[in-house]
Amino acid sequence: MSKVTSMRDAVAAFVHDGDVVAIEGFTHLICFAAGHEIIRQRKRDLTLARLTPDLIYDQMVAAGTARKLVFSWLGNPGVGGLHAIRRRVEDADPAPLELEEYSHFGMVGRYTAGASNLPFFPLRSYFETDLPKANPLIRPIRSPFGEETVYAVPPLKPDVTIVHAQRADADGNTQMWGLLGCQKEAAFAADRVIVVVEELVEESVIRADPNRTVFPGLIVDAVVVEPFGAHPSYVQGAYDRDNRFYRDWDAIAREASTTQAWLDEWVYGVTGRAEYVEKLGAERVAGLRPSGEAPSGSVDYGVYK
Amino acid sequence: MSKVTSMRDAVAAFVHDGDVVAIEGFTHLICFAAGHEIIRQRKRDLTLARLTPDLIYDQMVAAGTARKLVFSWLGNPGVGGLHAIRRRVEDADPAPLELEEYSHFGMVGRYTAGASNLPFFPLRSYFETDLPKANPLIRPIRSPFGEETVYAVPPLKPDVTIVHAQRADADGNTQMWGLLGCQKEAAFAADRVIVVVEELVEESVIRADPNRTVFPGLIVDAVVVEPFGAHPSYVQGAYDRDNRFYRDWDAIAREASTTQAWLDEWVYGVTGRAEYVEKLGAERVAGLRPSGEAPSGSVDYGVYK
Amino acid sequence: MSEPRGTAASAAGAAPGAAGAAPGAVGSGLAQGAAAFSKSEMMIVAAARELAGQRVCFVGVGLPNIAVNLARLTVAPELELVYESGAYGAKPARLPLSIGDPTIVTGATAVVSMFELFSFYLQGGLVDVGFLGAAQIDRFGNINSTVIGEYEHPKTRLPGSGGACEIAINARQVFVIMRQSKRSFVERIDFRTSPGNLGGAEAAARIRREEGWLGRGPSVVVTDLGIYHFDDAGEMRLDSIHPGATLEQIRETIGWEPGVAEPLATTPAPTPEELRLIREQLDPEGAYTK
Amino acid sequence: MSEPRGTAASAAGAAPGAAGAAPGAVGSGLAQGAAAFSKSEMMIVAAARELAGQRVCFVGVGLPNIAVNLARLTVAPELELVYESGAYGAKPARLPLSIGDPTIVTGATAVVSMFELFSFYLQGGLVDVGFLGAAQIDRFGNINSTVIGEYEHPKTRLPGSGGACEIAINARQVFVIMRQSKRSFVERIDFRTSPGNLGGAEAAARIRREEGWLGRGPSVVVTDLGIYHFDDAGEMRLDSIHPGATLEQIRETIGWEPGVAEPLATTPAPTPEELRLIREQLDPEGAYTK
Repeated sequence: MSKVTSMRDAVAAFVHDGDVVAIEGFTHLICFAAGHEIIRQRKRDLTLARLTPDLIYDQMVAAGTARKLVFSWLGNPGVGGLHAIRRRVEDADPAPLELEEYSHFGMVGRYTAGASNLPFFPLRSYFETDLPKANPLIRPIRSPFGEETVYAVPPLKPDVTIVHAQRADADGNTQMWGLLGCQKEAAFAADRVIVVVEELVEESVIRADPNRTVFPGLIVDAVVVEPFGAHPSYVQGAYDRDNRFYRDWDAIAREASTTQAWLDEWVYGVTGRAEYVEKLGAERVAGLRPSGEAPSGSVDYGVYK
Repeated sequence: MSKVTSMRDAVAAFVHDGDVVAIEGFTHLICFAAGHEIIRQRKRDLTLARLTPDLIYDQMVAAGTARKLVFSWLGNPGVGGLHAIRRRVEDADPAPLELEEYSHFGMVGRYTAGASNLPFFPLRSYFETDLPKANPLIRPIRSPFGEETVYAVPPLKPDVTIVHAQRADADGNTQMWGLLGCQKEAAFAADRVIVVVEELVEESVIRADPNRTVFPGLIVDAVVVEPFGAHPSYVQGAYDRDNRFYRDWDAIAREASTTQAWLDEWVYGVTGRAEYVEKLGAERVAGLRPSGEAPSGSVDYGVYK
Repeated sequence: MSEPRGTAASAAGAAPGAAGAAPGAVGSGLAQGAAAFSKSEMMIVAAARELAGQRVCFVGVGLPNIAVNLARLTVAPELELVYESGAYGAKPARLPLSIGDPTIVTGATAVVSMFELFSFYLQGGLVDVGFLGAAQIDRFGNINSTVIGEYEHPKTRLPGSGGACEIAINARQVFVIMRQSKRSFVERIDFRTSPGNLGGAEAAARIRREEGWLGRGPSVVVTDLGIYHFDDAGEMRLDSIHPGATLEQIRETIGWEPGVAEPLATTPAPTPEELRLIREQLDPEGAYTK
Repeated sequence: MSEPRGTAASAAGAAPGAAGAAPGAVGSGLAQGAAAFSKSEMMIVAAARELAGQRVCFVGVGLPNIAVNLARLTVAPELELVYESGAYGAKPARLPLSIGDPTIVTGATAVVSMFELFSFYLQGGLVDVGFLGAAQIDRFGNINSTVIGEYEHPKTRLPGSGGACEIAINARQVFVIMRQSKRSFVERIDFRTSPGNLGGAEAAARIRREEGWLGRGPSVVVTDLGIYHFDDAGEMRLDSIHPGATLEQIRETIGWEPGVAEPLATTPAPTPEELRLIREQLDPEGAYTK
């Protein structure tokens, strides 16, 4: 049963106003295409969860889709701050933005607890810091063995998790390589999952290397085929991170007006990712391709009859 | 720096009387070769940890190496009981054997806590069963969020974990495919790690597919190259499970005398795995090869300069 | 059967002959127009039919394995097989002796660590049906696969939980397959390895709810003589008797007076197609069915 | 530097220019026979040298990244780079802007999920050195990378912990790299994101022991002016001053009266080989070092 659909239909069907939405991917495989479609469909009152809100949430916040962020590191990696988010946090401009803050491992633990149906996840972090004061959902827990106390974080179960990957089959069996972040945990934790891929493959490609599968179609609601859908983030083996855009965004986002102009041109002004890529231009796209191939090599699973 | 050594030297250097030893592998990749060398070196008072003690621990218990088992399922899968172990448990013949018993997930959680330096691991199991009464190390733990109580198991940190794998490089960077069991967790949890491989490969083979690496050489103390070292267990892509031996063992192990005779012939009577394989015979070995190849296919990581 | 532990057809693996008919115990069932079939074949067919409409099944070795594969070929073509060894969406080319056979890996949809399998698939609530066998079961479907006798001084040391304990708690429902005998269908089990309906349906439902279990507990027990579901009190009730079996046989092999549905159905005998699939495709050597 | 948040050269990533010298702040250091070098180059070299003998290093982006790569080429050839994004044994072919660049993956020894990285590598105690930067640091090496001002009503919202909090607790030791200024080297930090020596060495050692932390805390702070280690009371002590820097500059850019070692060493200037590696091999475009 094919779950292949368009980005427009996937977002319309599975992302609702007020949802907790996780578009995960630690620098790698961040699905900007889905974020832009959420902006175009003018979803509202979302709680956006991500370890590193990154440019995609700065854009979604600037577009007014979000009322709250759940996160662990708020910045433009290697460049600076996220200005649209900072305007709302520091100056309530144009409205306040609620923050719920953990550390990286705390967020990973939250997804893990959500995926595992556990009421909490324990970790050795937060000792002697101000984080538990800032967030009362970071709580001490006593070990039942000995006297030790560690900290616990509560499960995070997104209403919808959106994952970008190198490939999936029509049922949503998904494979990725390179940095895996916490997409697996975020997907298993979610009520609904949208997978966006560079390439739709036959089921036989997935079954040829079952150890490469990150999660099964069982938990997937929609498969969207959208090449270059992670730009300006990147896809290992397919295209590079567009660091130029990450640097450019710093200037774009410093003012509300330039931010809105950018959204008008690059999000509202295009119908979808295909048009975005066309607008980006063949030269820019070509410049982001890897300079060569680095094949993994093949291993043998053997036939056992 | 090469860690490649012989099985004899690896066991002599890294397995000590009184150690907690984990030879892991869930039906797949069980390192019988290492178990036999431990028997030959007449190690004593070991605590043997494994989810499924399987034939290898039945043999090691019969040979008098162990004083205790830590486990979750005690049997010869698909065949019946482990008779040498049962003689010691039911009849203290020739001596009692201490048992510390969990469920599969409990054992996996114990290794995970050990690998993660956590004082406990929480899981939704054991409710309304007699297991926490039988093992006081299975304890309830209250969630700091809401009223829920789940169960916790304590960390398991073997003195030495022995893992069989398809391949590693000389530094011990290890890759495997097929069923992964909980070898990763058991290895990270251990103080010392011995890796036994079918094939020693160049570092470049490992680095070509970094997502396939199960654990790094950083935690490995010795690399032993011992093809067919998992027999009668199996290695995905290399050889099949020798179900005939699993069935044969049921008769062999029913009496102490036949068990000892088998150990004399197949363990004490050979110098190591190479001789064991020779004794097994080319025909038997050939009969266990897969009937064909099932290649994973190659993926591209891309060159980024 | 020679050893009680042999009856543990749990998902953790069990003797293929054990949960099936003892050697020589060829079924006498003979429905209209149907070929002769063994008691094991009847059990397999009955269990397979119960899987109609199910999606994700946690497979034990032995009879559950063949029943599940028969279901895939008949009433449940969409059924996904999960092996606790870590294979998901397995399409075994042969019936494996153990649940960790290489044939369940090659061509599977996903192969994952046991941490992931137990955490995300089972505890995460993705498993619709878990199969359990046992050495002992009581009227409420509570199961013992640990010891006969006292725990500290066992008369017979059985395999233990394996994954059975967490399957009973986290699989959405549990199917039990085991042969009836006074030694195994008992008034009081010696050790509770896997919780069923505890002391009764009402308390069990409350405890499962309060403690946040995802599983609703046992829903069917398929034996060599009949099919039981659970009544409103949480007790096993004989709903269907296999062709050739009698109520007298049922009562002789059960340690309490079982409830019997009125009217009591007769299990439809295996169809020629079901028998053909078992004998020619799934188990041509008859390892599970003789 | 224009924004306090820019000083957070944490492992979670930071502005490359921020933890380095401000534009135009070219160092005046000139040792015997050595070429001129910038303050950033001196910081990088000093940090790299501190890595001698270390094995596993958790790499932050920016100055830590270049320092660690310089160490691999000079004093610590066996150094393994761990990126919190999940790459272990990375051999980046270029200096990445972010810590999640594809160049750290291709050719790495292992690429693992963040769960595994944080659980087994960091919390499991395999990381010898973690690098942290910060917006604010106090004399005991406690670090703020969360907010300037009140948490609920921040004057400046900084990135937050990222992995810094768990690095400070679980890495065996912590190296800090940051430029000195009265705004960043403060008597009292506004928010404690990452614990250092808390209120002093004795209490910190007791708490770390009692709570089972694997990390011993901060061991060195490398700035644009000098190198600090921690004295018996757990306070930063200036052990070495960079060539060209003065004690007056040190005191003008630090919010308390710092301890100074006697005798105070002068940091050996970058060698021509160190400068060549930085300028020709590691950062030919001068992104981190201008």
